[in-house]
Amino acid sequence: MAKKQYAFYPGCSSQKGATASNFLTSLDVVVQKLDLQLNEIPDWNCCGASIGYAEGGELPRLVINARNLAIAEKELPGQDMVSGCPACWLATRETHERLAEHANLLAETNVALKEAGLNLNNTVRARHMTEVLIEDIGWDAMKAPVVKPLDHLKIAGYVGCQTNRPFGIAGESFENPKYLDKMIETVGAEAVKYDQKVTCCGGALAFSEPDKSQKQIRDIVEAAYDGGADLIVTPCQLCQANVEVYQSEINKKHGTKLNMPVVYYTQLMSIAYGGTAQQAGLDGQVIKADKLAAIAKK
Amino acid sequence: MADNKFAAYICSGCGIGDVLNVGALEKIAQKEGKMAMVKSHPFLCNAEGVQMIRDDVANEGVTHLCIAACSRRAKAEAFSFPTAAVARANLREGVIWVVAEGSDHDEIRQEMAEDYVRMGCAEVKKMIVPGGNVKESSSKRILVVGGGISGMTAALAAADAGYEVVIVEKSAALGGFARNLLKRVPFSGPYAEPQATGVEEMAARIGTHPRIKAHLNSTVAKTAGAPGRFQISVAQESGAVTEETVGAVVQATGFTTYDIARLPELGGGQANVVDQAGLEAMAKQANGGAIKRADGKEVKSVVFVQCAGQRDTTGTHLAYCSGHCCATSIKQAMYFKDQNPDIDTVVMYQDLRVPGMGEDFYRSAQQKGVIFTKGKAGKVSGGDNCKVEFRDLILDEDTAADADLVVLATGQVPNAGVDLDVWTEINTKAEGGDEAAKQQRRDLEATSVLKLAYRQGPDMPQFKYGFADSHFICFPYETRRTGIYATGPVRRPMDMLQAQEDATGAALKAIQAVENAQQGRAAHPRAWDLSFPKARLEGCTQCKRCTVECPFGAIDEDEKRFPLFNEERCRRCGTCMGACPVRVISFENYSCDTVGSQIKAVNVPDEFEEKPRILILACENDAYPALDMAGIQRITYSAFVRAIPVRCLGSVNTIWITDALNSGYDGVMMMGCKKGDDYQCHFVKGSEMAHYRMSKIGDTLKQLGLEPERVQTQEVAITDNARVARLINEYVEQINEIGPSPMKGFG
Amino acid sequence: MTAPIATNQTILVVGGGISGMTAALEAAECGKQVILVEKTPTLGGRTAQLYRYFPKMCHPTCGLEINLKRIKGNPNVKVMTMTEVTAVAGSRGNYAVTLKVSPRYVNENCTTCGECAKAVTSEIADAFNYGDGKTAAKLKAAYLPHMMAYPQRYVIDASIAGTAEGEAARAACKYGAVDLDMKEETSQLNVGAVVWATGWRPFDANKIQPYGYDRYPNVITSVEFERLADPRGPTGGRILRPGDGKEAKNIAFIQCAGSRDENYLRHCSRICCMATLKQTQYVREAFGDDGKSTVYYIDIRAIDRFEDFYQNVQNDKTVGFVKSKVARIAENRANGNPILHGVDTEGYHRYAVEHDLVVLAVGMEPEVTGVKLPADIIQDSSNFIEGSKDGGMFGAGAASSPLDVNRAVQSATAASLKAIQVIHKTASTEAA
Amino acid sequence: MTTNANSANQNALARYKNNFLKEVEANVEDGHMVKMCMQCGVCAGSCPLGPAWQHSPQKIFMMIRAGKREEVLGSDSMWMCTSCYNCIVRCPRQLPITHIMHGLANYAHRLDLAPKGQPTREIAKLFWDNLVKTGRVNELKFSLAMYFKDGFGQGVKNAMAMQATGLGLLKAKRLNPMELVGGHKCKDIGGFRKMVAKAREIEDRRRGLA
Repeated sequence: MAKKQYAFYPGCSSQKGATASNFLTSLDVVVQKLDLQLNEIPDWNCCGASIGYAEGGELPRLVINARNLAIAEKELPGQDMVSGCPACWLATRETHERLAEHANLLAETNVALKEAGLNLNNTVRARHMTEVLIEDIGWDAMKAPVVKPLDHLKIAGYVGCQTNRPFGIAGESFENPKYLDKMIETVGAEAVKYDQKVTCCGGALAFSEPDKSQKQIRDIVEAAYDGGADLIVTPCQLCQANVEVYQSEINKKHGTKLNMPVVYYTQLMSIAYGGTAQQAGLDGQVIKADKLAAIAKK
Repeated sequence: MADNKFAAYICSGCGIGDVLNVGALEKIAQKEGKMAMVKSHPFLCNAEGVQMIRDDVANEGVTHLCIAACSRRAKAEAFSFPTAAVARANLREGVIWVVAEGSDHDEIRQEMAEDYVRMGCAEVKKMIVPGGNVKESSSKRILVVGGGISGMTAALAAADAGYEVVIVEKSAALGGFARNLLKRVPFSGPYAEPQATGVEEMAARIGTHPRIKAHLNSTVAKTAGAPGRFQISVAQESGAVTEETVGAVVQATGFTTYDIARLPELGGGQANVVDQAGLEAMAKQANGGAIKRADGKEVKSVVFVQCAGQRDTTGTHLAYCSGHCCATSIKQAMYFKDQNPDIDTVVMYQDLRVPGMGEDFYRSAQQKGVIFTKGKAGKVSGGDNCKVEFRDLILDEDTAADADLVVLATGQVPNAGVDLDVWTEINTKAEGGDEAAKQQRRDLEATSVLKLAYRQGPDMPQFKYGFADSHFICFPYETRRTGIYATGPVRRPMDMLQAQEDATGAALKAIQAVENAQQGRAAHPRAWDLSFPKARLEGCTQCKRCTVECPFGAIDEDEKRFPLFNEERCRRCGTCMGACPVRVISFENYSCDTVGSQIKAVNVPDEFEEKPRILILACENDAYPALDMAGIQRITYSAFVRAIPVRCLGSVNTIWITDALNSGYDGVMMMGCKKGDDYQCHFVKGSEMAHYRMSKIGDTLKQLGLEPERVQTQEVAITDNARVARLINEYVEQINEIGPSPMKGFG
Repeated sequence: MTAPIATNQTILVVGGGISGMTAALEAAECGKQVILVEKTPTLGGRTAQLYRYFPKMCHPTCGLEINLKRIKGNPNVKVMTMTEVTAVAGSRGNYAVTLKVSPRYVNENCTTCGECAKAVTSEIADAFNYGDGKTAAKLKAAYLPHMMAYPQRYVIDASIAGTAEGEAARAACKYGAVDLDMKEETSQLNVGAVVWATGWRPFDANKIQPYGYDRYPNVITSVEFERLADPRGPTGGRILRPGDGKEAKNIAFIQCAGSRDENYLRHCSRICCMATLKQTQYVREAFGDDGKSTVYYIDIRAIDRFEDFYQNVQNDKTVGFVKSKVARIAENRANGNPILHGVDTEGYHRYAVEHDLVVLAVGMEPEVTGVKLPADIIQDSSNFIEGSKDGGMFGAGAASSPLDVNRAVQSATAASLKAIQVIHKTASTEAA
Repeated sequence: MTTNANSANQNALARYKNNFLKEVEANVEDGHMVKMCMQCGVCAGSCPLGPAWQHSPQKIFMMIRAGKREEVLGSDSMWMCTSCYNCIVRCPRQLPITHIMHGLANYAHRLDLAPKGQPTREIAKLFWDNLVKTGRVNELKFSLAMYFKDGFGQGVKNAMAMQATGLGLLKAKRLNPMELVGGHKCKDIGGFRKMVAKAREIEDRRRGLA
């Protein structure tokens, strides 16, 4: 049957040699096994992320996102835009909805887009990769390719903010979304109960307010330990980087012994689907996910 | 009518036959109960059992039935025989379900059952089926006092249901307070904009309504009579007096705004500080244009101070909240915003109270740019530039707001006429011949609204804060003056929407009152009761207790100072019967005899048997059901008690107590409703009266050489099924300690 | 059972709660013919499930006793329980109503002796005690809905109707009251006016995710708390928390749980503030000075003369007030205590407080289960009944607006007269 | 910039007199919703960085209504927003609080009334400039810029402090030294910049910031 086609928006952090590059790596296996085709949006640009607002203001932020939508609309007609990065997804979807709501903003946006020789009819739907997996692929199809169920792995599903709020996955609650736990179970692992599932990691302020953001991280990781987790899994690039790489900092400052691997759901899937540690981008872990790697070797 | 024929029917179902000797019960009914016919049945309440009784009534001329089976609260429909007098001996909930199981209780259980059979037979012998008293001529017209929104609503509601209505309005036009409003708070979706008051339309409909007659510039000069036959003197401003005969009265005399002059600290009396009524006048004058102050200056900024002189804890101003003021201020703020969005409008509140769909109205005001500030106003100064000094409770700072105009949201003060507590005090002095008091009474009565020619005073009794409200949550129209219903803000602070709903309900109650009056039926809570107190005046000592103690003002005094009973005002509680020291007052089916004979029917063992007997007189609405439900839950209590349901503890005549003690009972327990401010007695003072009367019985007890503990009065709620059993057992313990009554054997 | 005779002079009242009983009785006591239908096996509705009333702290069952006595004694009211209105045709003054009557499997022979219940072992959720919620109260599948149930008659739950247990119940009844052959029946009625007193239901607390009613056992609803405080309730009136059965002495009351919230109910449910103030006094009744109640609120809406009740509660040193909509509830895993997180907006103080138990003052929304409103009915944005286009049908009580009992009864009395007006008009036009 | 900011500030003051709420409604993203707040405080309690707030969102809304212009625009509270959107999803009046906070921060920043040296403010600016330069965010350049924003000496300290982290990422091939030369960027960077400039121009004109 024909592959499902999507206009793919990787986002800055997923680029080669960037903090979330291992997400992109691990995505390949998943894409193959699930028969998806991701067509990268030509010459895409940054979404402005969470802190673009201060200097960027409203319209410029809408416009840069509109550019990606406009290109997708033109070059990859009829395809939903899908992004692996919640920030990219949120910014794009927000733009899509805002412009759909306010004709005047759409008009102004197009005046600006014209400068880049583009125009937007705003017909492209912006979606998150998890959305696509759950809604277009479905749980059974996601389970089918599992050849190495992640038995005995205890995993804390960390949803965080932006895949969850303000849009979230249809039918999920903001306070206690269950889809990530379900993904964990789908690949044969156990989802641990802990109470920081949707706590903000403070990623947006990682640089400017390190102490405040690191307090958030510490709460999250310690709760995962309390829940008996071997590792944390997340659908969010910013969360992944933030929660993983600052653990050493926290240990230094507070004498804690945090050493909790943080991986992407796609990494779990690619291992469960029989991918190698390399294919799953596990070499990209700052804190090694050995238990996961071990399963890959089996 | 044929002679009386008495029959007893004993049911052996529901386990009665298993634990009681029904044969023995039959003999008791026959020999001691003197029943002409005694039958037992394994399943008396089923079709066949009931048919058996019906046949006996129809074919055997049975007129009086003692049904010894379950509680009077059970199978009421099955055991209803309208033409016959019926007594229920409660063998199930009253005996087998509450006496501990096991053979060692067989004897006392059987004795208890036999007593209840004796009591049932004794009671029914004294009962007469109330004949009722249908009137040939009884007025079904309804008087509405007050022509405001509430009054007009009540009038139209009753007239549209086919009843003739007479309106008495003191001013020159209908409409009342609402007539002076530009618009009203929305009362239908989408609850976003002020709506037209509709006052003109209502007034117009009334003007042309074939069944409504309106007296303008008129007041009520006198209200005499009773439901179905009220004689109303309507006094015109001109001095002319018209007489109207009506069947019921709706009092819709509304409210007066709290005088802002009493709020100097909030700028009351100063220039450019007005109350909500004042603002309505300004808005009406502006008529959609810019709202101008007295000095002609266009208002560019306005502050609404909520709860002005309301929710006051110092005792200086109104302690209550008037309910409508938050929405009213929102509406008035919209007057400004809708005319010119640039006008600064601030509503300063402590708790914004816009219940239900009012929340939409609140949102709508915010949409329009009305600013809501949670703050407590300290000092308001009027003048050219008004200033409101206040505590901002959110920003946690003392600050001030300048404005061209300040609106004080003051409260509603009911126009309820004379406070009967004050009147009674003066009246007692006056009756004692105090001339000054007589003058005071005249002055006071001049302020009366209804000018009732009632022994108990000229107006409706007032509830909290001078409102003529009902005390009952389940029954907002349970009035203390039968056939007279207060409605609208005279009854309780309220907005127009509630007032209209309330007035429609009041109209229904008035309709009910005229229908009941004509049929000789009691009003709520003993709805449709046909019994009615008869007094043997030849025995009356004119002690006035009945007239004074009647909670409903049903009894006047005739010119010979004898009690004059007004059947249509009577609520059949029996308080008069309980009050009468010479026992000349009785109902056909409830009298000193019906209860007294039961008390005497009980077989009281002598002191050597160590079987005390304790009489329980239980309020039929709360305590008796509680006893019943103890049974339903199979909670056991002592088999030494004998319970008799009474209409109200207020109907308990002390003779019953003395009779009981004289005939050797060891104790008497009275169970009634909660008394005090939050009293739960539906006959107002019954429980309180009983407590009072029993406090007086101490002397009698002394004369008999009895301990005061032998008479106990308890407050029992309907939920007390477990507690009531505990109370009984504790009391039995107490009595056992005191020892048997010395009166035994003398009875 | 078959439907009673009815004509266009008959008033149909739908719903047997206090509003429905009132609407029916007030009309009946005016001499009108009334049919009162109730979908459950008993009259009484939700007020019968309350322990006490504000502000008098008296008992709803006291009024229920009076109303039941009125109904037993009034030949003008015909009561049909376990009956739902499935369709309404026709128009003002002349409606054709279709009723669905579900089998009770117990006939009028029942004496409430209780032998059938003894013969049955399987249990069902005790609806009267909100057994499908946190109280988890159960009762036998052959049951009397509650002590003051009317008609005073047992019910055999459909779940055991065709089973051996059903047979056992039948065999246990000496009076031939258990009739397992009863079938669902449909019947037609002709009436002149309809009063919809279909009442309210507590807002589904599961939807208020930040408060974790679905996750934390010691977070319950205000209606469940009524049953905990009631001596006739599942705990015999002891305030024991569902999590571990421990006494809950330190209780948080969260106002506007669902109400005044565009994510849930856009309206204010009016009664919740007063209900909570009342419930703080249950805590005092149970624990005296050892109890502690904390009320988290946006505005305290103690309207009109209820204000003094509020003032009295404010003077009760066991009761505290925090002007704050609680942001979220977490749980102390160690002791099962809910932890409330939020900010006191009066002066901006942040809190994270533990309580033994949290009571959510859930809002009122119109009851919809078993209620099929005709298209002619006009509803507001929260689906409360405003009236009908043809002016022959009326909302009464909490079906028409979130009201306390006192105002619900007012509303029902008013609706009753409006129905009488319709009857009157029909009669007079027919006469003419 | 500062002179522009100043004149813009003066214009605003003149234009809205002392009606700060109006000013916010006209110039701040979703500012028209500020008036709909009912002071329940759920936003204040929902913010993960709440304890760090000088003023909670609901309090800021009240301050706006009370006309406390300098206090609001000078507050660093808005700069604490992590864009977690907890407040938005819980607000019973459905105020887009996150957007309003972003909008306020942006407006304060553009009028140069925001706290000087507010770290998030500075980093946000660096981030945006970095973005506009290449069309994509160059993480290494961005981080280096970050470390050296307070001057060379401090920069080295910062860099050293974060060394472990940096090395970790380096080892994990998630930080690419090659980024310093070339690296990711949009091909049509010219068009991109023109587009962004245009958007800004339109918005500034609308807000009287031009």
